[in-house]
Amino acid sequence: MTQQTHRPSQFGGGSAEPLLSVRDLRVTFQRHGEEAFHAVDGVSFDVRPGQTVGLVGESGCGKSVTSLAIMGLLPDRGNHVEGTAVFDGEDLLTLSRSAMRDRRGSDIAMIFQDPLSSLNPVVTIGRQVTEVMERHQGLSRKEATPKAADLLERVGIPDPKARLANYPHQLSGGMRQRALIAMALACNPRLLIADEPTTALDVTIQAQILALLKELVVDTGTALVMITHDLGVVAGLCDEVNVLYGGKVVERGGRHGLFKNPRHPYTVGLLNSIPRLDAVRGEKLSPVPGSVADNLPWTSACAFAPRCSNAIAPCTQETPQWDGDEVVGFRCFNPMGGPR
Amino acid sequence: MDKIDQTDEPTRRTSYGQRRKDRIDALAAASIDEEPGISLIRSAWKRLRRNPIFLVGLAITVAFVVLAAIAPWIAPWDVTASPLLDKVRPQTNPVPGPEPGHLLGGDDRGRDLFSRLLVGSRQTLVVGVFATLFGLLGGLTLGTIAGALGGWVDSLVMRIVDVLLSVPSLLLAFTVASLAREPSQWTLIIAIAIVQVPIFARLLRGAMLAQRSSDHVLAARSLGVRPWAIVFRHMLPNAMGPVIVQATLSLAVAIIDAAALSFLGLGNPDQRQPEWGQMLGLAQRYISEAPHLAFYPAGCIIVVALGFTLMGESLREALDPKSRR
Amino acid sequence: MSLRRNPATLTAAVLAAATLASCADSQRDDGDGDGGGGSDDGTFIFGAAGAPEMFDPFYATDGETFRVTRQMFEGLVGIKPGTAEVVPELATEWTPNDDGTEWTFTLRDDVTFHDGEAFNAEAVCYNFDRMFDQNEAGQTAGEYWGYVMGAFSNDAENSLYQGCEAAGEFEAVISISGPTSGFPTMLSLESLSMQSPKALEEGDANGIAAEGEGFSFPAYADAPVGTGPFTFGEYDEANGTITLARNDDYWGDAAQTSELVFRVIPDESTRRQELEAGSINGYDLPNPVDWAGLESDGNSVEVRDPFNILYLGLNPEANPALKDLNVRKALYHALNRDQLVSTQLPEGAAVATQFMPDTVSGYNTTIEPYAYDPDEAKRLLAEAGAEDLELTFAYPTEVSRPYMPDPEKIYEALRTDLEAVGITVNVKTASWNGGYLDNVTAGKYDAYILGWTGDYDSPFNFIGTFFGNLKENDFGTEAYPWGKTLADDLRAADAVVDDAERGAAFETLNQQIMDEYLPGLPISHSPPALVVGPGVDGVVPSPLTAEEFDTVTVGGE
Amino acid sequence: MCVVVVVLSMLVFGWLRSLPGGPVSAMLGERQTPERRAALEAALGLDQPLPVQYAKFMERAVHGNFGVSTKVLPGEDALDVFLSRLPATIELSFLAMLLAIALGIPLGYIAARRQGSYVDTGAVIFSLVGVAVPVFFTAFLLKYSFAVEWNLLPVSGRQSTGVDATRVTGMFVLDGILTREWDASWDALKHLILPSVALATIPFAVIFRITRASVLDVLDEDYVRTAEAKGLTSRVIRGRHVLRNAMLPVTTTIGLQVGGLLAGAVLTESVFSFRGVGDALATAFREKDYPVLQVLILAAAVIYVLVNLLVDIAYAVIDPRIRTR
Repeated sequence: MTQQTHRPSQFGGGSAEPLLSVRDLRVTFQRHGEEAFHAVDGVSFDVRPGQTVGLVGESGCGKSVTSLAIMGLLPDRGNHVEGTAVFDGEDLLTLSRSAMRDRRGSDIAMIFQDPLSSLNPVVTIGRQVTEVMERHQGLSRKEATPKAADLLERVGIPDPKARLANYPHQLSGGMRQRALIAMALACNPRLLIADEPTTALDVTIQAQILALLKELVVDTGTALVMITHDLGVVAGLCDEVNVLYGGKVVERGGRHGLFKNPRHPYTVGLLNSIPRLDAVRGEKLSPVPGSVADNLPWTSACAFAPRCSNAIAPCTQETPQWDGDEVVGFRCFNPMGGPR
Repeated sequence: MDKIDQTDEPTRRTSYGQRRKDRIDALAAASIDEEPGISLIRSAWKRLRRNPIFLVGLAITVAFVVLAAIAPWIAPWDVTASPLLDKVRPQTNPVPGPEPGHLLGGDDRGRDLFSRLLVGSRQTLVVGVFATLFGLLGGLTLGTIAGALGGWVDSLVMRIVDVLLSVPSLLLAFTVASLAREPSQWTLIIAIAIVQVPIFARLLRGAMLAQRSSDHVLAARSLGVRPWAIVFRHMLPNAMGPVIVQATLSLAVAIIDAAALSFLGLGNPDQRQPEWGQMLGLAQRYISEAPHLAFYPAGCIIVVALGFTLMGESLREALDPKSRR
Repeated sequence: MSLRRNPATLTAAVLAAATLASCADSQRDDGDGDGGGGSDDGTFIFGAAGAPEMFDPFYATDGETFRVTRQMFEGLVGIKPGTAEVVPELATEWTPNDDGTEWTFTLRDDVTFHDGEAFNAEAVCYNFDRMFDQNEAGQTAGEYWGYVMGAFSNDAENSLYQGCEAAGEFEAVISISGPTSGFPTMLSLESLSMQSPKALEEGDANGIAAEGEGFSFPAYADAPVGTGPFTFGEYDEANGTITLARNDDYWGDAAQTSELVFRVIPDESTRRQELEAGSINGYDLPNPVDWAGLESDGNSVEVRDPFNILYLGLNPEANPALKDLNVRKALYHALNRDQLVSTQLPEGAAVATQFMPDTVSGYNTTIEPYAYDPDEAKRLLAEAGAEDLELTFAYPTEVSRPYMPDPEKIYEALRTDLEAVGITVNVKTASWNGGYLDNVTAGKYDAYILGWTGDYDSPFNFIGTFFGNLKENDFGTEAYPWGKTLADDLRAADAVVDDAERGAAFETLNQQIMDEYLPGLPISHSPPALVVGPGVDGVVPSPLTAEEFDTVTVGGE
Repeated sequence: MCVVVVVLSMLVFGWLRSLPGGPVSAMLGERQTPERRAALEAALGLDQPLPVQYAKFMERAVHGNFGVSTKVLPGEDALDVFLSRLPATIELSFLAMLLAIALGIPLGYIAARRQGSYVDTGAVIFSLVGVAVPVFFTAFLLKYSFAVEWNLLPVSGRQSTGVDATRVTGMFVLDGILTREWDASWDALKHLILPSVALATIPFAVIFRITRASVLDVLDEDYVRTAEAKGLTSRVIRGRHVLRNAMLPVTTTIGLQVGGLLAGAVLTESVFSFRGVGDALATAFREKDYPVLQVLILAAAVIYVLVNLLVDIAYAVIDPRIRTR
């Protein structure tokens, strides 16, 4: 694996120092007596202030584990995390538990996939919003309540004061996700990680939520890490896209470059699986065949080889190396398309 | 996994008054697996093999069953004979102590205690197995009828089952046993079996219902397989996983309940063929002077019940989709 | 020593009675030493196996109730402590008329009831009339009266009791329908105790009613007033304790302890543990298994003389093979009763030779026990053509009686013996209250174990109960050719006025029963025991299990 | 509910009358002859046809008269007998439940937090042993060691004889506090310790296991991860997010355990001669006190239903999904 050297980004977000710099992150799951499983296998990427970075891939590619590892939310036991995730000069992975707790919710916030299950069913929305402020801003509950109402209003929840007393089950799916976003934004975090924030929602709501996120990011200058399996989501939102497969970044590029000229066959496969309105009637969507269960080990092959339509002999014999830098690049013996 | 969690969700919210039923239903739900049958058992076994709790339970159970099987041949004395009767004196020596040839001494009739404990495992196993078997058969009949027919039959049967479930089990067994005109080992077995019926009925019915709409049953139905053939060839075999778990747990409960009933004097009146629960019941008289007479059978009951419980609980955990992560 | 029913020995009787009374007195004196007075002399706490039904002995039926009421009530005649003999109590002497139908009782003149009412002949007659004059519920609840007197005022002709008259302030005359061995001994029954007329009146003592399955008792039943050495204190139902206080105005020697407490502890082993923990001072019927252990822990086990009989009942109506005397004899020879007594019954138990213990008048000392002889048994069975005899043989569960501390074990021993001579035994059982007795009386069992504890010293109370009622007895004697003869002979013997003659008649009957009839197989007599903790003195064990606790002292440390 | 009680009363009534023996046997003992039995049955109305008896029973019951006890407390109305025994059992069950909750919930939480650790495995095995040991044997062992061998606590009963105590509620510990008779209260408490510990083993095992399973479920829930992502303190996460949700099924379980407690109380109270409802039930069974049995069984059913109703209400209070539906 090539060691990547730092170089300012050329996509959006200016040229500031990275807010979050993940280097060679590895997460290994090992259950007692079972074979070790590398869920994340040497992932590196940067996020600069105000920038929106996408982590894209099928389920099981390691994108969620990456975000949980950065947040320090992986289960206590049964896993092993290596590498660094420097945030604002501090390596989050080596921070003490309590220091990490202080960061979470205030500097770094996270939005989860399923808004219903991510909200505590027996605690009111208001309380779930105010508790973040109580914790990180030292406000009393009384002081925090009007602020919570403001927040709800900001994320587009009508009649926010009444909603504060509601329980999650009394809200619609979209409202719940908005409430969850409100909680994440409560302490004006500098980095927001959104893990499939729209997957569990109806299509129309999806668009609203994406629009809301985009708006908020622009308004507040918050950096956003967008985790999704849906390149369509990425297309409208992200400055930089990282395509993950089998725990490794297999392709990276700016939004436009990647969509225009995908190099890795997997990226191509993902792009082809997006339903298009302009597609010819009767033309079938072409998802990537097979499943992650067919993966080969990265140590002696390209994990994607068994599913790859473009596979050649070396694909099953050697580990493909990173071809490119920390801004653009891919990992393939037989890339698609021509050089950019 | 997420899918199963979600189907579970409404159950947990609506029938909030009935956790016991939920537990049974959750177990029943374990029978709907993507790949029913052998692979389920194989994957469960893979997990179990490394579970020390299961292994201890298995070891105890196997030892118990083997002992029960060979007891009459390895017991040093005839359990009905009273070789130590001459030494029994109601006041000075009510229970003869250990001596060469009699490892644990004798009981109040001068019979060899060690032999009786050994052979007692047999009757205990018989009581446990038959009580569970009868309970299972009853539950099977009710559950199959309810689960296979559905509709008002289902409602009716389940209403009865729920009423039975709501009565504290020991009280029910106590009641049934005292109803018997002439107590015998079989009244004991039936009393305990009746307690098990509603549990198995609910379990099987749950498993059946879950499968009625499952793909392989729908497939069989669309192929025109006769309904009862579907029930017996497709639905029942797939419901066996949870049933085996519950049966293992029931064996433990049956043995403990038998002991409790014997303690209350509702056990087998013929004390010639030893049975642990009955031995414990009879030993109450000597509790001050010869507590060991009670301790040995009690210890045996506890160890065996523990064996079945450990095994059953770990089986249940292995089959529970929620604990598979 | 049976002296008191023959007019010819009237004087002797009076003299003897007086002597006995003084004996009893002197015994009391012996125990008196340091006691007396109204001071606090400690509390005697007795562990009872069950709660009393209520406190009016007339309606009581069980031993736990009588044990409590016995301390508060006295009858016209009493029992000499430690024996089954009748001695004067509230009456100092009694004389029958010539045909034994009118009995004049001379009463003590120094007795008052706990409520201050005077005890006199009127009070006596009030009591008898009260007992006689029962409503329908009272007639069934007043079981002992029905049992000894036969009937109540609504059926006066059939009643043994005919009337009571106050001949003087302290002289009461009681008329009975005819002589019987039971009178006046039966007046020692706890149920027939003397109670305060005023309290009976005020508490509406006869206002018993049947309500549902049970009787609801009048107020008096919770506030009994007698003449005895203890007065009623309180019944703390929640804690299961009954407290009695010393009667400081007692006519005799005052009780040695100032308080007497009965604490209900149903579980036997718990009673023993409580005794060892020192929270009770004694309890009844300790498990024979525990006797040695109790003694070695410093308690004293008081073994009573056996006044009971355990028998193996046979029912020829259920199994016709039993009609053959040889079969019954064969069964008897098959039983190793010596071994049973030595290995299963407490010390002091004895092999029975007849249907009554030797303390009862009419006991025949010449009867030899049937020998244990399995070969003879087999021979007799073969002779009767009953080698393949099958016997439905039952025992009761959930019960322990003075004559059978552990029915199961006794049964097991008997069963083993019977099987040893080739008899096939079908084991049957039922719980004591759950059908066993019903099945015995209904003749459902070929053979069963049962027994009897005497109510008072009377042979008829034993064998009369067993065989005296031809139509209804557990032995099915009606099926035998001699059944009626036996019943008639028993009644005739009971009506003999002369004690000696009557005794002889019963001795003959006992011989006949064992040799010629053998309706059942008498097994053994077991001594019930009573245990008291260290420092407790003065308990006089009674064969009738009728101990009075006024002589008990609870020594200190 | 009324319908259930009436139907149950009919069943209980019919069932009791179908038992052999009965109160008459209990009253007469050896003195029983068919003649005397018939007389007593006639006096008590037991000779009439069952429907007539039942009609009479219902007629009285409507007037608040449930028939008088024949043996437990002869002459008293069966309902009064039950009510007079109830405080003792409430006291006992309350303390037992308190112990079970105080131990079961924290231990269940800790075990779940450290799933798979030695603490967890140990606690699980301990709870399973608790299930395997018959409750009467636990009671006996406790009594034997703490009361008899080491003489630390009283052997049996509710209060020592000679303790001066005023009765107010019938719950002796409470009475002592109300009347400021501290000695009486302390003495009563000492009598309560062993029985309640023995009785607590039944609900403890269940509460522990449900808490553990429930906490495990909740720990896996997304909202706990959300709470962690908010950087909340572990105290807030534990209390507001984990326990508050995990307690929902535990609450139901606690309600369901009341039935089990009643059955356990029969055994525990007899071992400790503790004069509560369980002891009355055992005595009533032994002595065939039908009126008392009827009332006790019906009361048990009513209590069971009431407690479950309370649990449902409690459930609604802590679970807004039900409250605000």
